[in-house]
Amino acid sequence: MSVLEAPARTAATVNRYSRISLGALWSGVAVAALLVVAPAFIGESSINQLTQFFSFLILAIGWNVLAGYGGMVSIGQQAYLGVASYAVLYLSLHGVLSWWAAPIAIAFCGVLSIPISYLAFRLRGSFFAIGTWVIAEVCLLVVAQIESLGGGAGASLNDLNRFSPHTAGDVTYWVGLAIVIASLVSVALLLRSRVGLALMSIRDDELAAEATGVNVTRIKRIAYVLSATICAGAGVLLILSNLEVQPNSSFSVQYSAFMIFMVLVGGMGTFEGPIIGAIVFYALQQWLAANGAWYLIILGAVAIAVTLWLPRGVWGTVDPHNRRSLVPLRHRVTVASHLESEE
Amino acid sequence: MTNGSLIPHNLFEARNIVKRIGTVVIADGVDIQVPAGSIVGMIGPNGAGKTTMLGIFSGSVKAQSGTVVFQDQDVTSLGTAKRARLGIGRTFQIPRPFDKLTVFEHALLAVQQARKVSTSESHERAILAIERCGLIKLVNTVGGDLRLLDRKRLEMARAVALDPSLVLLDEVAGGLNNAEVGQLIEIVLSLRDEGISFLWVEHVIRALNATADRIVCLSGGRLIAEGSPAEVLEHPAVIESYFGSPAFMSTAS
Amino acid sequence: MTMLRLEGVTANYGHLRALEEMSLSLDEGEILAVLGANGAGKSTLLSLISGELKPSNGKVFFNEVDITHLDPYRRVRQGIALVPEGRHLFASLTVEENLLVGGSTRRAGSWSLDAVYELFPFIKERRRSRGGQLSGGEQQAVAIGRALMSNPALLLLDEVSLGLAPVIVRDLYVGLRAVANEGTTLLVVEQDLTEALGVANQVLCLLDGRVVLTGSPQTLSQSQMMNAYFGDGERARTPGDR
Amino acid sequence: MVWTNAVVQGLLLGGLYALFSVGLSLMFGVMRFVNLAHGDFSVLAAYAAYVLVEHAGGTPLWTFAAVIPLAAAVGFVLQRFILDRALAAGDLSPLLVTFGLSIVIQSALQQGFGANNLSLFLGPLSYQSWKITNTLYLGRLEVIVFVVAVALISGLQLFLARTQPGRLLRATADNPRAAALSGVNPRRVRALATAIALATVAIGGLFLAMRTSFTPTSGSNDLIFAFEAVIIGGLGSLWGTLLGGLILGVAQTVGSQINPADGVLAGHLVFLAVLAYRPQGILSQRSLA
Repeated sequence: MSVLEAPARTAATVNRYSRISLGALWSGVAVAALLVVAPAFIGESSINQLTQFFSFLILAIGWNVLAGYGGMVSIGQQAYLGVASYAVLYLSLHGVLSWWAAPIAIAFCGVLSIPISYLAFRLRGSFFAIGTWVIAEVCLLVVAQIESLGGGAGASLNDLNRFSPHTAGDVTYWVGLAIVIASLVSVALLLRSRVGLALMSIRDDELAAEATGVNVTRIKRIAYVLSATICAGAGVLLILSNLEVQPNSSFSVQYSAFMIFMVLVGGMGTFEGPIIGAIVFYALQQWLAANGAWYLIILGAVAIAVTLWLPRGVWGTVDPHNRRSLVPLRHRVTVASHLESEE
Repeated sequence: MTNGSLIPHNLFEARNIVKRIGTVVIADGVDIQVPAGSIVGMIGPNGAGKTTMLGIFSGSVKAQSGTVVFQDQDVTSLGTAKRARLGIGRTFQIPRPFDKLTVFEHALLAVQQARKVSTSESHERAILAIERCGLIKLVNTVGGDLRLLDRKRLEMARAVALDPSLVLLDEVAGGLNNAEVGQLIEIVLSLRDEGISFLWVEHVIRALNATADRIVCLSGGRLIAEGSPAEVLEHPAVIESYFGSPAFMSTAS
Repeated sequence: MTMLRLEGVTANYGHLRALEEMSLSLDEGEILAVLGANGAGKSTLLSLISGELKPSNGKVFFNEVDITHLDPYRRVRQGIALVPEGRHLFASLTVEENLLVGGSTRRAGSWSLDAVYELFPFIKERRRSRGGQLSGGEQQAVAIGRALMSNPALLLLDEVSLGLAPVIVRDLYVGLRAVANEGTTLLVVEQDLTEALGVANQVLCLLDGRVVLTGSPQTLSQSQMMNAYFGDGERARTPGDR
Repeated sequence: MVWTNAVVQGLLLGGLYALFSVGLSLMFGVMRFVNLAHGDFSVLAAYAAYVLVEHAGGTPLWTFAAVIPLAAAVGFVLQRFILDRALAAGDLSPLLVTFGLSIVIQSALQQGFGANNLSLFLGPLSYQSWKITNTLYLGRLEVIVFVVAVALISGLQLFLARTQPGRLLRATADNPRAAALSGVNPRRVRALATAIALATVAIGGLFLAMRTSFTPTSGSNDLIFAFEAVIIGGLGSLWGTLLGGLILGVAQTVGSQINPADGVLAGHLVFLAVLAYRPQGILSQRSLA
């Protein structure tokens, strides 16, 4: 008989939902429901702005999975963003309605990221960061040579023209909302699962995780693939809302800057961080957009300042030990008190 | 544990381990056996390479040559994680808790890596491991908030939660006071009684004195003594390896 | 004259309390051997004096100047040099380059390349070899030489004999005696008691972060030191009485 | 014969790439992180030279005298006030901070100068060439740049190998703890490494601006090429870096020969191939110099 099959002396129950997380969960459901019906109440331009916001939010969620939980700083996730945009274009040119092309494009990026991970995982730390960037550049240069997809000049997505701009905007909005929800839910489910616990252990101490039996490379690969898949969601949403693609902008390293900014400001390695970061980023962008490059200067400066003086970001500072998590990721154990006193 | 008349079954065996780091010889043909159900202590002067040896046994360090056998299976080429899942737990000399995970989550992680069981059973197993290591009151505390003794207990709980047959202990008694060492000894003995074997590297001699069935002394890449705690600690070669040449023993007294 | 003084120093390594309320004073020209088992706090003590570790409480004085918060490289310039455990040579630099780096502080004194080569003649032949290619004994000699190049007033030595053959240890200690004869104050952390006690004129035993025994090698008995090393009387207990 | 020409032009270009790389690998050796704003500093230097020539006139050649010390000073200050702090803040911090710095520099240049292509024009020297055979011409400027770049790398190699500051740099790269225990001021060594890195990359930036052109965002490519040269050549050896630069340069020009749009891509592919088959680089050594 092994140690762990002996009868327990302690009666304990494990609860995963705290009052905060249950409240947050229901508020989340309520917000989602409101957002679903929002097009009936608010104007077209607001809807388009929300779609724009969704694409940034998705990027932040995707980058956080990789860097925040997996400890891998990539500056090449725009590879999946660009490939996903172009996959939608390709499918639409071959008769698939763009909205239906979205899930296919996202899945394609997820699969593509598996072989790429074998190459990228040969590098660590700083080298991984630039290595992923080079891979993104290769994707850019290859895509720019495919004449049927518009080459270096880019192309327009025309198959949604047969719908009214209003309808197209609303459907794209819903697609974006679906991707946001799917991303958040998949990250939450991942983090609640065995893989998620292993991922958080790697985040805290890779060596100790390995000694506890965690297959570190496999778990990191899962994080990488999920991150790629989510970033692809942002790429899909960008082409659906902009209705055009151009290699230099679809594969722009600037998206990495945005991702890093949002996650750093919100709080790396927290579930809530990317959401807060995306809101801050979007607000900054709205506020400063008229000032041209100034907004990027401020963005960079804030990123530097946050790294140096607020390294845990907003949420990490509010909740340094991840105790008040808004999502039910944690395990709360209640020990029967009369038995506990025997210890 | 008595070495009765039957040949004891070896749970773990390291054969002819050779390891050099640069010009330093850690092991030059070392053999170590851990019989099932026993506690084997490993001592040796500072810098003898005991922690490196534990690394070779747990899979985090590659030896130049030699074979590591666990439960009659050659595990030499397997990595740390694989060996952990097979049932070799280890603790770290300087505790390495997961700062943001609770004690329960530490144990749960190990349970989940070791085998696939239902959610409720995995929770029970995690609680058991925590209970066995005397951490139940801190079950919801995150690793980053624990004191040293509790960190050491957490190291043990994390290893025990793997449901291991063998646990490699690296100086768990170091830095603890007498009473705390006493508590630790009790934990180890009760785990041994429940079927876990230990290979224990330790400088706190009294901990090994109270627990070990057998002690080996590693020095200069070789096992210079092997036997019961009393035999090994009185062994002239051991005393020399700790205190220099025996000349000191005669002149200073 | 007191050269080094620790006043009620407490130090922690992470969550581990490594030294507790420790006081110590060392006079110029003294040779102090610090004994104790692993984890007793010997290396912590050296880190505190070399400046790599800052105490959570208490003060460190050198020549009656408070150096508690001085960085290690500044202490070298003040005349405190540490030969770290495990030698830590610059692996890709040659023996001579290792020594020259040690001499970068340009403190005044009698040590030079030639003087070091004279002290340890066997490393002179290897002066063009890289640090990573040396044997353990040669590395240790270079590490001591590198520290001497800064012309220290106080030389700290951490486990000089570790992993070395007795004959090499003897050679190294011959050199260290010569260093001491030049008037350099030595603080030796060592487990080879024969050599350490042969050179020391003061002994200090640490157990669990506290000083448990002090005296001169002549006045302390073997059993006193053994008890101080392993903890009070524990070693005498026979196994099996669990 | 076109292939010979491509290879020779690639070698000339590669010497320049190697000059971009040495600072990157020097900083990595001492501080174990890759400065993601490395390329942007080369562009910043080019703009500084451009402004100087606009205001003071003359040939851009004289601006070396002003820009090199300026870049070294910027490196010193950058290290003291930003990077040292980032190094103390955690493993990922230097990476994130230098990426933020990269965005700031690129955007500030964009704000100040617009997105136009600029160049440092050297007059006839820019287009004169030596004729070797009927199909092989060597641009005078290209040759001069190559020779100077290789001379600078050799000089830096000598500096690291033979001088006391060079030794202290290598000692710190080898074992920072032992260096501090030998009385070496780690902050000063780090500042020296960054000052040298920025000075060399500034020289590279000026040369590149004389050979071709620059924009506010061209630093990204400079960084990637520098990084690729370091990885291809193998970390830790300046000669390896030079070899890596030459291989990258040749890959790019030969690639362009196959298809004019494929030059950069060919360089990336060589890099990825090295990564896949020989991730430690072609000449790899554990130490600096």
